[in-house]
Amino acid sequence: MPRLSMVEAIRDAMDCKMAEDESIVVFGEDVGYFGGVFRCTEGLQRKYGKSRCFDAPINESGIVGVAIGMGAYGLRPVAEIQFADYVYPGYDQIVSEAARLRYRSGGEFFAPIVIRMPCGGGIYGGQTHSQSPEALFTHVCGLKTVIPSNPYDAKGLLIASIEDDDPVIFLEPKRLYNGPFFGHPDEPITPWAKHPLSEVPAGRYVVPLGKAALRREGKAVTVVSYGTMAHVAEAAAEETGVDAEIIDLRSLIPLDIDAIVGSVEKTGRCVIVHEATLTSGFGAELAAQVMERCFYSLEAPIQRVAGWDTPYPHAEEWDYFPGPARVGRALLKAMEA
Amino acid sequence: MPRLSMVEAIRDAMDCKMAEDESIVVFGEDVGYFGGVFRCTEGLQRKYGKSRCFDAPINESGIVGVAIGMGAYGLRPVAEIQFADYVYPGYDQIVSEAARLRYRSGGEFFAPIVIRMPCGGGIYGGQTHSQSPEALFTHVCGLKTVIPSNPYDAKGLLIASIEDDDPVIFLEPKRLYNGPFFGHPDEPITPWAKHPLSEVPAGRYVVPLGKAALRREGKAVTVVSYGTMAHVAEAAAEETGVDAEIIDLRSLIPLDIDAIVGSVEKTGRCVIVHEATLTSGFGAELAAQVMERCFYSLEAPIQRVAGWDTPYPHAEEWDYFPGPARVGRALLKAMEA
Amino acid sequence: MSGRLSLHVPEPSVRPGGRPDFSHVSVPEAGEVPRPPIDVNPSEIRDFAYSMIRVLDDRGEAVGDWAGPLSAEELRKGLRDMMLTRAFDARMLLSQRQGKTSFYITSLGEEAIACAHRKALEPGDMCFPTYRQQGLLIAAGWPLVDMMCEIFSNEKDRLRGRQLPGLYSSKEAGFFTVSGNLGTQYPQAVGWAMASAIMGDTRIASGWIGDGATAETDFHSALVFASVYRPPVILNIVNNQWAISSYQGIAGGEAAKFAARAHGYGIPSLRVDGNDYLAVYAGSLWAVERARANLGPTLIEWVTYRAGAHSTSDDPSKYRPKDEGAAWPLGDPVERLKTHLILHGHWSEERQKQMRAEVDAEVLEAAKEAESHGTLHDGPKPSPATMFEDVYKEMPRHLREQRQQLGV
Amino acid sequence: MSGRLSLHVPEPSVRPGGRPDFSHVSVPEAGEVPRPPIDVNPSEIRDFAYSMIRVLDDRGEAVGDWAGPLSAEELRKGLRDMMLTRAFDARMLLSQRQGKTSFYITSLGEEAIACAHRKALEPGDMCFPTYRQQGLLIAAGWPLVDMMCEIFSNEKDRLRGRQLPGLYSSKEAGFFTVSGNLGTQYPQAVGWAMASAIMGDTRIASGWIGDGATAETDFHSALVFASVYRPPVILNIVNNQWAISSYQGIAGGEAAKFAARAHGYGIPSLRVDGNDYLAVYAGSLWAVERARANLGPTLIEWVTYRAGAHSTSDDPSKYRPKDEGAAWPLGDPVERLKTHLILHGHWSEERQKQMRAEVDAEVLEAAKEAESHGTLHDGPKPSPATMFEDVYKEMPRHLREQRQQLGV
Ligand SMILES: Cc1ncc(C[n+]2csc(CCOP(=O)(O)OP(=O)(O)O)c2C)c(N)n1
Ligand SMILES: Cc1ncc(C[n+]2csc(CCOP(=O)(O)OP(=O)(O)O)c2C)c(N)n1
Ligand SMILES: [Mg+2]
Ligand SMILES: [Mg+2]
Repeated sequence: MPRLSMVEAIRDAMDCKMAEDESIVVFGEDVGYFGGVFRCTEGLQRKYGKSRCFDAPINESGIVGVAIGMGAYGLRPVAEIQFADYVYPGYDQIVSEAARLRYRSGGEFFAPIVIRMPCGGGIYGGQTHSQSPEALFTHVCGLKTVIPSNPYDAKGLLIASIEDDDPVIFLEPKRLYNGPFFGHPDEPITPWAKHPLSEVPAGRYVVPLGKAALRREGKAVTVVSYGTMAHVAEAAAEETGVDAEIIDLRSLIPLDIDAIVGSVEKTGRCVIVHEATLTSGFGAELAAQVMERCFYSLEAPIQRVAGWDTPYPHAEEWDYFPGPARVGRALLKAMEA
Repeated sequence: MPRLSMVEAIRDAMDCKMAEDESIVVFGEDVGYFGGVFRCTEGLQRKYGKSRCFDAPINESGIVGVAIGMGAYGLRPVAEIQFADYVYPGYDQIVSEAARLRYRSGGEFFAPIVIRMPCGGGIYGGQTHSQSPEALFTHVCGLKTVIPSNPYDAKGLLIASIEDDDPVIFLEPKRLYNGPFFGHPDEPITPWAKHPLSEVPAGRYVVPLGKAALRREGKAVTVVSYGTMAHVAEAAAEETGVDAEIIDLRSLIPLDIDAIVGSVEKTGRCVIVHEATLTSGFGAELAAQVMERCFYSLEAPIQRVAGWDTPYPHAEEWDYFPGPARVGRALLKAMEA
Repeated sequence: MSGRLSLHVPEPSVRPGGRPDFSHVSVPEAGEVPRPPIDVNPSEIRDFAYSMIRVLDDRGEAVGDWAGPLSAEELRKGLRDMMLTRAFDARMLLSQRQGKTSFYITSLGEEAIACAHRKALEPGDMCFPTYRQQGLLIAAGWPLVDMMCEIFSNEKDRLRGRQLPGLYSSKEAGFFTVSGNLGTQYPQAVGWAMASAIMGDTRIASGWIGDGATAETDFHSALVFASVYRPPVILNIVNNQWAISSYQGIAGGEAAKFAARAHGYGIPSLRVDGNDYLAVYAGSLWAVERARANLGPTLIEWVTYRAGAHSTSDDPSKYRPKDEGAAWPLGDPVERLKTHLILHGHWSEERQKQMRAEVDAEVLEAAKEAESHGTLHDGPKPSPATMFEDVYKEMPRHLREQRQQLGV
Repeated sequence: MSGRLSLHVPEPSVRPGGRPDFSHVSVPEAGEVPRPPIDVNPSEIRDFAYSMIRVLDDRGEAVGDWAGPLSAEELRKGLRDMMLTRAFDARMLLSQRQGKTSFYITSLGEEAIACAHRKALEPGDMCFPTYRQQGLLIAAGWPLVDMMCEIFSNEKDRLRGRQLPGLYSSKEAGFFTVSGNLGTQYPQAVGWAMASAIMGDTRIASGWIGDGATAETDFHSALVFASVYRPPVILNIVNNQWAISSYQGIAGGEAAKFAARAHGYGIPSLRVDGNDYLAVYAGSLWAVERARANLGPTLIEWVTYRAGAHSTSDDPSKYRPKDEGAAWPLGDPVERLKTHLILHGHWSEERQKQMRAEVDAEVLEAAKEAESHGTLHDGPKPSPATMFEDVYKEMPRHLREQRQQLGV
């Protein structure tokens, strides 16, 4: 089976769908001739022509707005926002329009669009190249929100998202683009090729939205995570020796609540990990649901490990990042109680 | 003591601050000559002149953007967004700029601005005149988020917000503008004048940000709420006879966690009520914090009562609104466990 | 060093209590502006933005290059469309006053724009309207009953009571679901047109925005994308002089003509008498032909006056003289087309009266039928269970749970 | 019915492997454009947007109305500012390659714009720059060491390591905190200028944006508010032909000149040779005088070429010919000013060489000092505890708790 990096897997997903469905168009800032600042669309313009893969003006609101119009026409646009930190100008079109079209038109119009964007820190990108805004989308009904953590899932989830008739926010942890990351910035970068989840089948396959993956079985505590943090959680479990069960959500909305509840009922303990700022992050929703649904199984308070409630700093990147040490402390604390 | 409606109290706050501080300017769509579609700025242009109270172009992003520039200059702009549902075009300026200015400039520049906006449903406003987007602000560090539930608080909180050197999102439950509302749309509207909290002192006073109010003492269950829902919760307690202690947060960030924890430790039970959609709403953060901090005092799962995860419909308004019946059921359920 | 700075805050020429004054609105003679070929270089018609295309002169004669080929039959149909729209508005305004719905927005005085524009489009084209383009649906022959059911949020409302009255959706009629958010549909129209171009289709899009909403950022997005990709889209600005209480000067209309906005994007633009059915049709057709011939976007500023209140929630006497509408120099679109038809012997005051009665009756009958399916607070309504549908294509588990909680 | 539609996707005239071609850039003679009075009616100078204000001709002579009153002394200072900026950029680029910081953006080829513009401003005025206006700080005499400490995110970084390298803030130098988000500062500049007007002050604002970022919605917001309230603001567009890999045609520059964007808002605009120090100064001064005299905003398109990479993360050889910069018809700003000074006997190649050595030494010395306070991965840094400061004016309880959790 071919071994792909996450960038390659994402590109492969688009390539594979563009080949079979001419209603798929790909655009965004620098995605055409150049192939995207992270190279996710490299070669697509050459292969499918300028009307199906092209550069967009630097206007995120326009990018989303025209994508909605294209979607209403019957295309399936896949738009790239260069960094998730720059999605906010397009937020109104996403929230007020993409997410509402089907509802307000009684199903006549809808926006089968995917909005891809790199998220998360770890590349010294400072506060405007490091954000994880997923909770700003999970609060908005009508949207689906997806975050892969590895090449296999990235391709399968992106294909599922492209085929989905609802608008999908597709967050790509940029620190994972070219290799897994366990939260140790000083260790040399290992390429994806050495990781089993870089085995990516050729051609079309889907990883369904709303199905979590079990990354590690364990009996002591359930860790709910996604994106980069799924790997960091694994590292924390190894390093602390806590027998943690690690769930990688893959899609936040729809949420695989059964997988979470099943695990917490077994372990009686729960740690939630994400990179986004803590307050009102998606971890709050997860904690609330676990508490509501597993109240009588919980033996200890649910711990949340998250980015601090500050902007993502540049030099203090690794003080900000919720790395394996912090996750490990939470695991131990969850076990203490 | 004069009795004021919420509209009058809000206007009085601006009037009183504009009279004593010439750096305060008020603007927004239709707020100048006309005095605002809800009349909150009526008379201010006549009194303070066109350069201190004026109409703005219909461009929420520009409204916030120029307010930030004014704030950086040294003014204290109070900008009105006509409906909270229309704040999204201004979301980027709020999130990426107002909230970040102080941090990224090491304290050199900051945005002492207040962004007022009517929120919530109850006036048959449909999906674009009914939203409660507070959670989209509470997730953004650097912002303060305030929601008054009565004239006295509205004036005192607005004055505190205007005097605050950080950007404040000031949400005004429009259904409360002209009278309290207990969630019974069929009952005749009672004016504020009959409510004790319409007694509003003349002149300057502040209700500090970050201090919750106890609306009702009780021993059986703690209800955490804010805005319109503080009144609905009172009605639900009366109607069910549950001895509920009702906390009206008044400001969400900063949060008066002590008030909540103190009460939940006493009652052992907690119901969280808001009008915004449930998933990733501010109730999730509240539930998570209560669970984290009061785990060993909790005798039953925390209940959340909130707007459904759908857009706010027009005709089905009262099926959507989390009225006293639904809150009451949650109170009883919290008591059952 | 010069003196101190001061803020300029634009102010309409007159406020309540004052005498209406439109001396700032210059009204060129009908026929003055030539009709260029559709492949004209935009730079050659920049002066169009500072003039006004008018066909009907003061006597009601159709003059100049833009005087079009519409038959008397077609013009009578146009007159009827406008009158039907006006009657529909009047009735729905009354229904709102009677509590049968929560809210209503009329298009009084602006009927020519939507009705004549619609006539220039083909089936399959798509409009992205604001809340004040009901004329597009009516001129397309869309059933009044269907529109009213939406207004009454009743059991036959295809939008299931979800939307504010007047925010219709009809894919079949080429009428995109109206947003309550201003401006958002403008870039969507551009995107729809881009899709048509990408697919090598022949369909075109028509986007709509008000003078006030041109200030919105989406306006710029639409123009930038239209400028870059040259899709087949018509970008309509309905300049009816007022937003809610703020006049067009607060949107920048004092400093420049809205039509001139297009110049910075290399998009050709027209400025047209919006109360002149013939001019609206002719201007629309020119833009339609351009778009269809793959020549790209056209921006059109329709100059008109909002003769009624902004909506049923508004009282315009608070911010403008009550009699301002009567002083509006471009007159009333229904009157002007009527005069033209009479001048040419194609119509009479008598037949006008008759048609008035006819459209009133048609509206009344439709209202009766619609009301039989329920009004906002009375009679059959959409089931609350439907509230959870259409959030997603398939109802996810959390919404199924919430529906159960509601017990429906 | 015509043929089928197709999408137009603009494409630069040449791609890697091709011969650089700037035949589409028309370069008018220096001195061709007259200098109007500052209170000119904007409608009278619309043609300026389609021409170019140039002072230095091919020989280096200063010609025409805009040839200004700068003394030889001032011009030598201008030359030095540009050379210092260039040396600073070169050194910081090297530091980034050496791993002393994460990222850097040079302003190679665009030095005249920031340096000469700064000269036209007064203390107290406020610039709202992008990341490519370091010349504003350098020409203002702001300490290089302070700038470098920011770039190295070291213990003396006043921004405490929080910001990306080059996103300076200096209230004292009239340099607003640079945002990583494109365009956002443009309406802020307008708001700052509105505040100055509201307070009856005399200070003016200068906002900055790139050709690519004019597509952002904030661009429109700024122009709308500037059009309506006429505040004392200069709206600069630095058209350096490229965004990252996309050329100015993708921002609409193929369809129209960016300077023409102003026309739709009734804002006067200039289009100026941005590689001509004298023209930049003269154009800036005209706008400054207008603003200061309460005549309102001016938009200026500075025509230039981004001679370097977009940033250290970019490799321009992937999307444009390597030698494109050499073919740029407006030449190099340092060379052109040098030639002018030499032509008039105010300068020599010898002194030029000397100055080059001088600025290199100045930069090197500053770098040494800055490095002694630490670099990104080496030496003293800001304390992680500061990470929790300045989120709010006073640290709220939840941040105090989080700081404790971090254990700092
Ligand atoms: C984004 C947004 N901001 C504000 C509003 C509130 N609003 C509704 S209509 C209106 C005035 C619009 O004026 P104009 O664009 O001229 O259209 P007209 O009503 O005259 O047809 C305003 C401010 C809104 N609906 N959406
Ligand atoms: C809102 C936003 N979108 C995208 C980006 C990513 N980005 C950074 S610089 C750049 C190109 C800007 O080009 P231009 O405005 O021409 O300025 P220049 O770099 O040429 O000075 C892009 C797309 C950003 N920083 N902010
Ligand atoms: Mg209008
Ligand atoms: Mg550029």
